[in-house]
Amino acid sequence: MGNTNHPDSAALKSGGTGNVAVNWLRRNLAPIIAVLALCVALSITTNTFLVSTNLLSLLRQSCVNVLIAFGITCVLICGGIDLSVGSCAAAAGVITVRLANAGLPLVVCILTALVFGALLGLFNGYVISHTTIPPFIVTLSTQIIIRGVGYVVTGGQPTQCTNETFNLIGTGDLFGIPTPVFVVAFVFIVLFFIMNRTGFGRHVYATGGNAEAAKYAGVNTKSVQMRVFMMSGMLAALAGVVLAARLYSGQPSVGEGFERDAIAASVLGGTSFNGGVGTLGGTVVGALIIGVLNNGMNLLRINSYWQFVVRGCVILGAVYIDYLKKARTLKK
Amino acid sequence: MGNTNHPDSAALKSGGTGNVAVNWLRRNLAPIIAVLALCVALSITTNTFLVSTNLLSLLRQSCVNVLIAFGITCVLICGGIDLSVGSCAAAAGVITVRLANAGLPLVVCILTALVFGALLGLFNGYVISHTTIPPFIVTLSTQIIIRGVGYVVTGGQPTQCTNETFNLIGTGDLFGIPTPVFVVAFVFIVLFFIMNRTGFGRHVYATGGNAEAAKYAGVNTKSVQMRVFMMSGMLAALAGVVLAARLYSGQPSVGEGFERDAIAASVLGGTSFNGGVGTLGGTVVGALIIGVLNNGMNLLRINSYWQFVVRGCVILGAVYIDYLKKARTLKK
Amino acid sequence: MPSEYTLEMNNIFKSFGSNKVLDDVSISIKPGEVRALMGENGAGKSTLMKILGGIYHADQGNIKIDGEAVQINTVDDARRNGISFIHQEISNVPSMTIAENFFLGKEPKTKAGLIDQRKMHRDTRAALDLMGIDLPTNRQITGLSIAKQQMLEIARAINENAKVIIMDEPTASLAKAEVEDLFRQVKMLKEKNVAIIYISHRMEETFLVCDTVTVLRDGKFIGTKNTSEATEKELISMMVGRKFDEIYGQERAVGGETLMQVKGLCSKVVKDVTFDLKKGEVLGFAGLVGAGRTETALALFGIDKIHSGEVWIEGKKVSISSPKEAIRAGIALVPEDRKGQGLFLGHSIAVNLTFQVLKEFINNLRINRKKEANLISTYQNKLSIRMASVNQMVGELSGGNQQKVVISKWLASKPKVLILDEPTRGIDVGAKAEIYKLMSDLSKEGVSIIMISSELPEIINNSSRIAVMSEGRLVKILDPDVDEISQEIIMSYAVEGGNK
Amino acid sequence: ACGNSSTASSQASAAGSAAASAASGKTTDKKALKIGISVPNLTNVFFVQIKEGMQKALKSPDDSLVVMDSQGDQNKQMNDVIDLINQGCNVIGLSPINSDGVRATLETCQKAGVPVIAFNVGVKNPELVASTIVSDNEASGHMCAQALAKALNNKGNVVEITFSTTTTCHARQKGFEDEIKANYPDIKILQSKDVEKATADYSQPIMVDFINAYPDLNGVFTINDPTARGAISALKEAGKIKDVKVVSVDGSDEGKGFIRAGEMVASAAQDPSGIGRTTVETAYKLVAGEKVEANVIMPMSIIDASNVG
Ligand SMILES: Nc1ncnc2c1ncn2[C@@H]1O[C@H](COP(=O)(O)OP(=O)(O)OP(=O)(O)O)[C@@H](O)[C@H]1O
Ligand SMILES: Nc1ncnc2c1ncn2[C@@H]1O[C@H](COP(=O)(O)OP(=O)(O)OP(=O)(O)O)[C@@H](O)[C@H]1O
Ligand SMILES: [Mg+2]
Ligand SMILES: [Mg+2]
Repeated sequence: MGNTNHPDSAALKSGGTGNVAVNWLRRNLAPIIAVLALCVALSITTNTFLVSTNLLSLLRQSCVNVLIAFGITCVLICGGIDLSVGSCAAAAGVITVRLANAGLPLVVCILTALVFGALLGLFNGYVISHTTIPPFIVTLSTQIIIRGVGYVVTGGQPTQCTNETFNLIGTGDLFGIPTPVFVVAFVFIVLFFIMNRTGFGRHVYATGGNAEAAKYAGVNTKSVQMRVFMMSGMLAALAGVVLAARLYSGQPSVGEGFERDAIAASVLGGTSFNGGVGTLGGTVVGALIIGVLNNGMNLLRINSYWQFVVRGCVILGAVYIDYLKKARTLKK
Repeated sequence: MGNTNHPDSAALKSGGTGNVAVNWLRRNLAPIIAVLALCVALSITTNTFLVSTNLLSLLRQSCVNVLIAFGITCVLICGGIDLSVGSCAAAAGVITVRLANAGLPLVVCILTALVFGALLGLFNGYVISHTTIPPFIVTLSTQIIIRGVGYVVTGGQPTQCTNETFNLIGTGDLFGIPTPVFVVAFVFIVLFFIMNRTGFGRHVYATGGNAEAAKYAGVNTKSVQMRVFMMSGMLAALAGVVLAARLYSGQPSVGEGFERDAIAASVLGGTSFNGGVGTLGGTVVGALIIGVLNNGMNLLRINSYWQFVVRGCVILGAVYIDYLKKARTLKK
Repeated sequence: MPSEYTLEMNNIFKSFGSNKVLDDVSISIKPGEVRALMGENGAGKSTLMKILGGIYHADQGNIKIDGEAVQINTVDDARRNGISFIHQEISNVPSMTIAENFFLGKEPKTKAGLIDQRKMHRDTRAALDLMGIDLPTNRQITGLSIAKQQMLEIARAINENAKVIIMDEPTASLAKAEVEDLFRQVKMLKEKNVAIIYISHRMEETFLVCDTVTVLRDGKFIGTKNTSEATEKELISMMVGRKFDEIYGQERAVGGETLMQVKGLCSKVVKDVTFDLKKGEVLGFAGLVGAGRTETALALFGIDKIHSGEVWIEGKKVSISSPKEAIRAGIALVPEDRKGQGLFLGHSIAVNLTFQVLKEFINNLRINRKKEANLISTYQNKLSIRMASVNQMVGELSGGNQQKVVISKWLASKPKVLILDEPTRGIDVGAKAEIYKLMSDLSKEGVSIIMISSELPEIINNSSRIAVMSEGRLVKILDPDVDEISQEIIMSYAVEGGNK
Repeated sequence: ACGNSSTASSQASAAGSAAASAASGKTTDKKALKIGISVPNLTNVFFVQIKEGMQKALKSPDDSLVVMDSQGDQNKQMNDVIDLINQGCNVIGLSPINSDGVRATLETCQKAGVPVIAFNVGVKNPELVASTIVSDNEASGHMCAQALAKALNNKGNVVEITFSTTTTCHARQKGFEDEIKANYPDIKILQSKDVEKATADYSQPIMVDFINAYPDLNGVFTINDPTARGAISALKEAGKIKDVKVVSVDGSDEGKGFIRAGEMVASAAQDPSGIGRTTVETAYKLVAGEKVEANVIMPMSIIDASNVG
């Protein structure tokens, strides 16, 4: 079902021919047009959309989803799926806040949370790569387990953060730009190099594209899978840290359904469910579609019930248009 | 990732060798032992488990999940996934109750709900079979859309059912056995024959096992996919009817996460995520594991936070044991 | 200690579970030697090579390169020791570019530790040019024909500057022209003192390019011979373990009255194909790779859309827009990709065998087990499929036996027209002979066969008439009663047809 | 208390009347109390406090309290209650997820001869329960409206963050809107929006959008303390925490924290530990065979800077 490698969507056409950016633009035309069209429509229909504060907070809003979606994108490219990101984010937030309240230096708190995410991801990746249990089941299980552990440890209660510096990570500004945007930009650059300019990155694409061939070419596919799930765990943990900073507290109950939004962002941005295909830039665009859509519907005062309907239709519609475009290229 | 055809799990070993039931038992040994072990442990540690009222209510409780899991099993066997079942069940419950309150004969109400489920499934199946959009995305979108439509139509509020006969479908007993159990038994028999004793059933297995080969064998794989999703939609709708009857009301907000429990039941019962492999009997066993586990944890008074942890561990553990068993058979 | 051998593999043992696949096998190869490795399907050839390539580990035994014992635990170890591998199954990542596939697992790095894109593309370009492959290095693999992909794999392996190159059935999906390209490369490598291990089921290739030949049977070493001293018959009897007369022993089928007429068939690739098929004949389809033979079959079988043209069977016009309709019209297709298109690998032989005739024993929600068992045993015996039981998974069978299962599956549906697309690809001599025999028997029973094959001897020896295709057109039908037939003549039509 | 709970009826209308008659401790406990409790959502602070209130009210080590969390799932609540009966609880206390849907469960309890106390949320069929101990959610909405109006000097623009598919929350919203409409003509409700989940991570983005959509915003009503957390975070982030007044329902420790920090005007407090205590006390009476009050309305109070302590 739905097994095709879209010939024009490989993220890998770098090198050799001219402009990488142009290629990327061409490949992601559909989502980019979608997000621009949404923006134009909202700028016309509302006078509150095209306002710098609104746009900036839209960016800030999207950051948590983008961070998680980066991890999901890498996992999807590698042929997997990760449903544990929401629980991981919640747990990481709790960890950071508790440590920060205990007076530890912020760097230590955040690193500890990241290590937690990495270990969770490592566990997922280890089980997935060393058995034939599908990633869906493994990460669904860890999702439930980590959620439970979070509740057990906290007694279900949020922890208010008393460290004001920490909160700035989520709520602060730098040169008028929200801090989380810098976090995302930094992560994007690092990941971009990892995915596009290192052997490991190529191996992720290869493992997702054809694991057998990758193995025959000497790629240690198990290690690649483990490292990708580790990345996803770490990114989810980072998202949890940013979220906790925005909420001024570590909350064990947040993050439910985060994987859903992140998957939607990845897929809207052209990442394939069959592995081997996807770009981080596309994911940013996908997350922006979701962000602009939610923001716009609120500004347009669309009834909350109808928002569900619109959101579902937009996801399906966008993916369908992308499919049509690819089907046409295929025919040519 | 996790791409293997477990050699001993094909559901199609009919023909040639003797006893189908024995074969089935052998294939599903791990989950059957799991459920029996759980039962024995609970009978020893509590004096409330092995009591007919408890066992009967355990059965009644599992029925909704089993019905949905039947649909999910068929969809998984066909190589797909269906996330829209929860919303579908909620909407079907609302439809039935509203029609029943309007004074229509019960049969008409229920049939209307089933037709609704079938149409939703048909839509899912149509899009999935005629495009390359992954089932995950299509059914995620319809999940959101139908949930929204349900809220819009009902204003988000439940509708109390005034038809007492209808409520009996969920809460009644027949010869001391809960009515929903009869519904499940009836559905099981019908589905068992469809999946094992018709060409269509074999085509479902074939489509999930190797869609390309099925196409080359003259199977209209698109039609098979559409019909399977239709079945899943109808079964979810039926589950929604039973649930509404148990709750004496049609509620637009029920059913979130139903797909998760149903997938867990299917997978615990040996259905493969890669398609082509699975049995309805296994799914019943899988759903019983989940039912007994939840019941048992309640009887053992396990803290609700810890219940998450235990549930996640049991799912992962059971799937892991199954994997070990299969890996061993493979080696032999 | 310098050794006269580039490669020595000594006393290799390997079992998968209780299945002993290699049993004390030793081979040694000198620099510049081309060694053929022959044996029936499942003899253990690929397994032996995968041990050398670092994909499997031997249970026992040692490997020496240039006289020095080496440990090969990973693909990387193999590569470092100068071993490169063309796998039997095409193994590339379709969503990645040619250059990226070329350097997968050995990406060149810049000083900063990032991938050196420029070097990657430059080197790939050079390697492609050497093989005469005219494709941009940043093109994705997706959409390339199997033959092209195979050529790329060959270029990739050759490019590694290896001491030992393993070629596991490199020509299975190549036609003559490409095979010649490959042989030229083999000669060049030989001059550079590279040792080559060459696995093929095509006997004439063995004699053409190999210096020596080692035969394996059931995982045991049977013997090594110089090709100059060996005969075909000798090798075959070494492989099958008994005297073997002739592969092409069958008398040629002669057609009767016209059964099927194809008039002006056009599809996305096929242009204006017209031919008649007689009852009980074997119509061979020859042509270069990409000539459109498979596409003709796909159009006739309703998988590719027919844009225009008519198909008549037994004087009646039939419309074919889906495989179902083709099957109803009496057409069966044994596809070229056995595993991908022909079989449900995760299901039992029984299920596969009976798939086309479910109606005969499943009706009204009842399965007639007796009838089912009868059907299964009929075809089990008819084709002498070697298996543990009918409940064995098809995926566990050797290639030849898998092919027999596919053919049986279709025979059960009692077709009037049986299309066989590359029916003997990757199949050992014994199984080949059995399939030829089967074709002959079927045509005697009145089944008309269309056989698509890239092996010219197979075409020439089994066909009643030979249709030659070139660039989507059917350029000539050669009739032995009228025309002279030889490999050269067929090739000239296959090539010239395209020049018109 | 709105986590994932839902009720249709709020039969008691008078706010803050009729405190439960303090249970007389003089009952002669021949039989140990084994009370089974089913709550909709133990990850909501409110229910955790109810549970703690119940634990404190237990009198003897022989008495036991079994609490089950139905995680917002009507179906699971029914299953849980049946499990409680099956393990021999002699009183069931439940906070229905849905007042209609719980009837089947109540009938099962009746058949099994186990008396039921409905707490926090009433049931549609009060004849099936021995006692109903509720606080008035609509009243809490009224209180919030009054508190907000006072903070805004009876004038301004407000928005609501709601969860209308859940009926307790629906009642609060209704109370709030009714009060504003009836008594504060100068306060305008600009927009209300449902959260997908009644947690901070889902309410925050909505508040952010409200802030941008309505630069002249003066107040916000949120249906529980966790959603208030999201709104407050958004306001702090935008630097508007001083300009926009927040009111909420629950009066949980989290909410009290906000009030102390000056981030929230008021939270309409139900008395969770009081509800818990009263429930257990009623249960003791039932076990002892004493008469219990059919309807207990727990006092609601508004917590603000003056009384947060
Ligand atoms: N991964 C594996 N697990 C179990 N059995 C295997 C595996 N790989 C190969 N075998 C078995 O080992 C035997 C030898 O297989 P191998 O692929 O080496 O044969 P071959 O000589 O290359 O045959 P062919 O000509 O068909 O390629 C076969 O019986 C095969 O079924
Ligand atoms: N899926 C496809 N999409 C587009 N073009 C295709 C596809 N498959 C095949 N082609 C093109 O169709 C033409 C004929 O294909 P094909 O290689 O199947 O011919 P053939 O004569 O059967 O050769 P072979 O020896 O490989 O079977 C080629 O030009 C090929 O590139
Ligand atoms: Mg081989
Ligand atoms: Mg072909």
